[in-house]
Amino acid sequence: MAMKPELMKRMVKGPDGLEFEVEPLRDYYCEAPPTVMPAAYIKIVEDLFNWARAESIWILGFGTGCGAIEMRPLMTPRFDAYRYGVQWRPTPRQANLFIISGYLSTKTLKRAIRAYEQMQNPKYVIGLGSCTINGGMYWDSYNTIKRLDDYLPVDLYIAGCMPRPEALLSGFMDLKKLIRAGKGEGANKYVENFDWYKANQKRVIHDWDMPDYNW
Amino acid sequence: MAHLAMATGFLLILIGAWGALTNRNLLRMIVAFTIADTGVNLVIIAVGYMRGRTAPIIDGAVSAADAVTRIIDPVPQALVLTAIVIGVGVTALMLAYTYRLFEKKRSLDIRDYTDLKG
Amino acid sequence: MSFDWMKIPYSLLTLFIVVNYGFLLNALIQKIGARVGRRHGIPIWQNYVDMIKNYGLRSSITHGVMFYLGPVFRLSGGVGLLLFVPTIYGSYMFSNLSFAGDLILALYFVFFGTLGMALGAGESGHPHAAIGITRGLSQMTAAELPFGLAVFSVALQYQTLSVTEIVAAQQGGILNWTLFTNPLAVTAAMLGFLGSMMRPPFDVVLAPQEIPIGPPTEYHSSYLALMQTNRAIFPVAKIVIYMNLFFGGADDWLTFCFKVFLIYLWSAFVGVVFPRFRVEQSIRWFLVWAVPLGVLSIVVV
Amino acid sequence: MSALYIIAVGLGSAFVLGMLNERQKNLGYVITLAALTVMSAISAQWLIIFAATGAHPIDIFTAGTQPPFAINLRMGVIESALTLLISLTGLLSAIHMGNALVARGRRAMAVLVIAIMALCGIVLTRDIFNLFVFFELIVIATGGMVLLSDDERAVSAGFKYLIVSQFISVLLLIGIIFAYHATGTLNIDGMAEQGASAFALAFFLMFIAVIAELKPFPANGWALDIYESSHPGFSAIFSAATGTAVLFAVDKLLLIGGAEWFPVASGVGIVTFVGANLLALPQTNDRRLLGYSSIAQTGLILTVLGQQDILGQNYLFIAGGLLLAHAVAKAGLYWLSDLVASRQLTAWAALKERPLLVFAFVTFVAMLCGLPPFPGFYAKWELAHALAAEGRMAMLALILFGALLEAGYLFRWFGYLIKRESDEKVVCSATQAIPVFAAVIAGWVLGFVWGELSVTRFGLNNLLLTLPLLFALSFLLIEWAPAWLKNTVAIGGMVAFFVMTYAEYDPLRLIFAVIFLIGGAITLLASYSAHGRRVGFYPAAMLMYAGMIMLIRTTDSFGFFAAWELLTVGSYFLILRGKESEPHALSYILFSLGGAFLILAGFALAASAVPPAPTFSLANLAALTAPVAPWVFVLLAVGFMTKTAAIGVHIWLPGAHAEAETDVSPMVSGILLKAGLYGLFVLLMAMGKQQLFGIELTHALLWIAALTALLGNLMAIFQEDGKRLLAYSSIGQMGYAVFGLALMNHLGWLMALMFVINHYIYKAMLFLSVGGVAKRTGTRDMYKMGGLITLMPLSFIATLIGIIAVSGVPPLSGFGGRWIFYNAIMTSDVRMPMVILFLAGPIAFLYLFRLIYTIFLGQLKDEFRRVKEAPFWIVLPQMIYVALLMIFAVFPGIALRRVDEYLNQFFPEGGLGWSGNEITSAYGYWNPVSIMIIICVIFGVLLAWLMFVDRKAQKVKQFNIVFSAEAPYRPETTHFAWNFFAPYRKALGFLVLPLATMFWGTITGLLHTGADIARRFYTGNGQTYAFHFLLFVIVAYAIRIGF
Repeated sequence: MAMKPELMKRMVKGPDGLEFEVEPLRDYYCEAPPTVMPAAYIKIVEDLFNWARAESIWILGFGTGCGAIEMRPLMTPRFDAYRYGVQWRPTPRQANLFIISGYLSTKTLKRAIRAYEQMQNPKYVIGLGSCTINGGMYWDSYNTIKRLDDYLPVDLYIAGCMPRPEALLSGFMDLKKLIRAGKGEGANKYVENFDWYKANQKRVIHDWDMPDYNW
Repeated sequence: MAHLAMATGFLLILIGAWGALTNRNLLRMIVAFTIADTGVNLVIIAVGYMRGRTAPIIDGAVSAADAVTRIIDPVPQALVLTAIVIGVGVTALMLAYTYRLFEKKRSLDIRDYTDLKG
Repeated sequence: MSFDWMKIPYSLLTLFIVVNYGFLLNALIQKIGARVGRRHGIPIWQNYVDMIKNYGLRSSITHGVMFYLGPVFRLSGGVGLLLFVPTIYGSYMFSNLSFAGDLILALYFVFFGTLGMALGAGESGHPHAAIGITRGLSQMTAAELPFGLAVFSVALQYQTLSVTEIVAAQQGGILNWTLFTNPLAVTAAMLGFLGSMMRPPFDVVLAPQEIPIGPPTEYHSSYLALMQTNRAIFPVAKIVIYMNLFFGGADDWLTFCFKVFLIYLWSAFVGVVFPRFRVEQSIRWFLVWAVPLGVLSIVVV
Repeated sequence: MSALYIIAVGLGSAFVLGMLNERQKNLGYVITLAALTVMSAISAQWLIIFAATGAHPIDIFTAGTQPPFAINLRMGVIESALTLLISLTGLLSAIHMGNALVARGRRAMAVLVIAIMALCGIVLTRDIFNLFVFFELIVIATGGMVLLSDDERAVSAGFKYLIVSQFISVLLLIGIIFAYHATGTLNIDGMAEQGASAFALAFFLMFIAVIAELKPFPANGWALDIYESSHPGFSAIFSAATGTAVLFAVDKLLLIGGAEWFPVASGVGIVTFVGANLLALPQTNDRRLLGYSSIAQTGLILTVLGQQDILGQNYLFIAGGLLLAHAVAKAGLYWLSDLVASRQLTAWAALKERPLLVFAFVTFVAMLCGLPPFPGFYAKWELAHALAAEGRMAMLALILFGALLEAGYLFRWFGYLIKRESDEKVVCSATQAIPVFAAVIAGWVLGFVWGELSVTRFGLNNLLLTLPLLFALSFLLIEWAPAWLKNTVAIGGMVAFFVMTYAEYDPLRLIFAVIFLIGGAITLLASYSAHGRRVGFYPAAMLMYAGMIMLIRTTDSFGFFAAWELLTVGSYFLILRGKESEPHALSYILFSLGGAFLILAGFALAASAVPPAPTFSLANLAALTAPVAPWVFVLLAVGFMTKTAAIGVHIWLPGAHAEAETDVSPMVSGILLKAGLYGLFVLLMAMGKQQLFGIELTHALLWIAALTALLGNLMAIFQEDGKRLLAYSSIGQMGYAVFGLALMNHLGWLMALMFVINHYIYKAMLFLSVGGVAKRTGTRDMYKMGGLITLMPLSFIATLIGIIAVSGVPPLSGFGGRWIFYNAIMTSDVRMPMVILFLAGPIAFLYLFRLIYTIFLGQLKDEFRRVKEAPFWIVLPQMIYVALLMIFAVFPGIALRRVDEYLNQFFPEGGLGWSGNEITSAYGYWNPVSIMIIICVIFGVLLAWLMFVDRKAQKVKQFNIVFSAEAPYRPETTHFAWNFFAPYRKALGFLVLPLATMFWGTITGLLHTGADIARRFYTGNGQTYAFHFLLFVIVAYAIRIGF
């Protein structure tokens, strides 16, 4: 396992002259494991929340592959996804929907995992384009992942190479239905199968240099 | 006569001063100072001199009673004696100094003794 | 000290009205902006949904005590600002808690939320948050200046610092408004107003892609919900001050809504037309264009 | 015993010594000491007789005849004092030079005795030729004594001296003989009766020759070489005793010359004083520096001699005070210099391990600078008043300028002593210690005597009898005690003094008294965190507090000025204790002394305009009228503003406050700055509005204050050093306070007072908390810190409360200040400066946020992961301040209500109304209690709501941030802190160009360059020096004719 030098354990001297050990992965990062977040106790509240979640989809402004280019037209007058309560947020903390827009190289996967884990529960993943389903034209690439589902809990795929913005809009509509039906539980699924996901992730990411869960 | 002495005195003073300021040699400077001292002494004597009077020695020739009208002013003469003594003292001290300086650096040039400055 | 306990429900009523109006107004302004771009934009109720959604998020993290308190400071600032100023002129019911202090209290309480928010964002440890704050604070020093000068000018004009009395002095016809009696001050203040609304050309503070929305970059879930609430209240509360000082105040809620909307629209109008300034550019802009007007208004009044 | 015995004993013992066997060295030494003791005893006996009985001087007729037929000596109170001074200096120097004398043998001892005898002779004789003889004796004796030195260069120095002496004696002799020729007498009094106009040229020659013996600038190169190279014991005599005797000789000659020669003496004196002090600036050799200083001091006294036409009967008090202070201090310093092995000024650092020697040094420096409670202080005071009374302001200005230069190099030297490192050991034998400490004791005794004299003559105050000062000085006696004990005594003393006196203050002064005494005591709590004995801290701190409390208790200008100097000096010592504070402490003391001199000049000018009274009451300032009044106002205001660090004279503050120790910074910032404000209060209370050249001076003050506020704040935001940031912030805050004062209305003053209180509380608190952090982290650079909130939570709370208060955000007390400010400016008729102040306000947020963010928030660095909360004793006062701040925020009326009423006597209009908890003005209203409750309720409700909806928040660590889906590299690169306000620098950075620093830097640079150029004329060549002398004579004559 290749560890970056800045993440290695080291001895540090404090201002009072005493030396002590700093282990960045332990000291800089929260090591708590993620937990399953139960739905609201009262059903009607949860329904309200699900309705709100469906009508307020905040997309993480993060493009992974060539499909990212298809998201931009959604903001334009022609498609205007804002009409449907779909908006873009620049930070994963505030986003609910992560669109993996096309092929995902293993290098990008690490960033995608980090960004996904930094989003708040409940959160949704859309796989955009064939590459996220089976690798698409990169089916035999040494450097991309083939099945997004193995690494992140995908709620919805939008097939095509590339799918047009209309397909995306339609995908959003489908996602809304899923959410409203209370089926958008990818985040909890991720936690429940945490070990499996992590094993899959670590299998392809050889320079794993972050805590298991990026809070 | 008195004016001549006085003029000579001042001339000597100026010569002495000129010599002390222009000669670099310590011994020559000392000589210049003695010349100037002599000039000063001459001036003092000249100031005290009064035409037609005699030396201020009260003896048979001049009685104490008429001393006031007959003798010249004795004070400058007394002063000159003191001045000469002092002049000799200072000259001796300067010579002693010159000896010490020469011992140290084997030089009599005043320009060689400028360690202290500013 | 005798305290009229009815003030509390009255104030809550004001708060309720303003929150709702603010949510709708924000959406409306956003829609207007979208229409300029020939889009439909968000639904008018979108902000409600967003807020419910954010409350509905199940998980949240905290970076520490100040991080936790930041949104509380922020919203307290907004609520306080609203309640320290009488909303409806001549109405005891909607004079809120203005007995606690005059105009100066409101002016300085503006910073309560700003400061708390800055501290909370600071504790997140995110450099972008800090960068955003430095930009915001830097810009604020210049943008508040013309407003401060205008306030001073108006206070001098009416010889009072009480908001109620300033509004009272403007009654009796539109020509009695400060807008017409002291146009220089109003112009200066309205230029300064642009800087405090976080809209283009003065929105480099948030710069969504450069420093992912700056200070609140780490905020989410219920924190964000609180801050959204504040985003509904705060602009309105601030505009209320402008309205009271410069535009004759409001006798009833209808006038209120109308005036607030128009004042808000001014910043939206400028915002959709102009591109973004960098911080030093906006500072210079305020100092060159707005401040001299403010100074002039003080000298002239 | 007759005074003649002084001469007789001197001559006799010299003869006896001459007859001794070469090997009877010890016997010779005993004889020497005995002779000098007898001479001292005779002088002392006469001094006591004259001082006790006030008898007239006694004439001693040598040949039993009246003058002019014989030489007569005169012994009076002055003569006895001077001969005592001379012979005591000789005795102590003999003790000091014991080894050298014994080694050189009887001849050297004889020369010493002769020298002292001759010096006494100069003082005693009334015969002009006798004077010449004694002069020549001194020349010869000096020539001999110079050889005592181990320094080989002394020989050449002695020779140069002899060369010039020859010229001098020629001039003197010619002058004497022609004077005699003209008057027919050699008796000084006889000549004086006839007046010098008949023989002006002759008199000029005599006069200039005697003055030349004072080594006037610039004809003094030879003397400096002597000072530098001869044995310090002799240098002490050369400086203290010779200078004294020659000055008295000049005085006698002035008796002949009469008033028309006074300007010559003054002119030569003042040129010498300023010139020699200027030349002393670039010196690095201690003894040469002392030489320049000696020359300068004699120049000053010569100036005083030249001013005797206006000094009247005070002339002796002034000249004597200056002379004694100079002689005692200079002799002491020369003796002290023998303990230091090498001759660099910096080598004096070796002394710092010896507190007693440091104390001696401080005593001497304070005497030379004319600081209270030494004689020079009283003399300076009276001199300034006398000069001002006669309108000689140019002379006063030159004297003060020279004094400032002198303070500059002396305090720089003291800084070296305290702050530099030296590995040399100081060996102090009893024979070396006795003279030094004799001088120290003499210095303090003289201080007391002059204090008493000042009481009887002028109705001033003997500072050494004032309780606060005695209390401060008493800490010198308990320096052996551990710090905690001294701290307890200090706190106890301050609180007790407050309890004793609090009923005596009016409400305004009560606020200052509370801050100075109780506030000081709270600040001192932090000092419990110090360990060991902390030598030097308590006398300095208590001196400062003593000065401050004396400042507000005094009613006359003298007490005020004395207190001002005391607090300045005390705080200087305190500031100097910081690690890197040497240059900053120096600039502090120079600006402060400069300011103090302006105050002195102002008081002197003011006193000149009112009918003569024993003391000048501060209240009399109100009686002044134009044209004097505005100038007094300017002088005093600028003087006070050096202390409040108004823009332009602010450059001392940041360094001084930042480099000071952790518990000192709050004292000098939170408390000391208020002294300047108090001064301005007093000034404005008495004088009100003044106009100069049509300019309303309070308006000028408004502009200065507003610029100070703006630029102070602006500079604060660009600081990387936390304490510097706070220091610049103080500049800005003082700007606000001065602004309030300058508004000249009821609320303006109330606002200033509000700032006084607030600034004390939050700045002391902030300095303590930042200081505590700096103590724990070992750095003051804020960008090196970060994320300390969890490790130092209490310090964080203090800082948080502090910055909210400073920024003026409700509900904390800073808001009260802002509210009053707005109400105050409503009534002001000037509006433009407010614009600047409006800009300054929000800028405060920038530096405050930077302060708290870069230190406590953001990313925690590796090396600070284990730092602990600041020590208990540093945190405790902070928590007290937090409580005070809260109380004052909610109930400002506690402090302000009475003051508000008090201010009615100055401004009946525009007070506040206090009904219940509500505070009303003519324009608005404000209810601090309601505000606090409302904000707390809103905040509490919302917090409760958030805690309910967000009850499950996961606490994460510092790198759990969204970093564009990347991982941050290291905390150092992730903590955004350095150059925090870069865009602001781009926009407004041009405003913070260090113009003031450049200005003062250029001035000091020019002074040094000038001095360096002048130094080149001191070539070291004896002939050149002789030429200098002749040139000096010619130029002096030319100027004299030109009159």
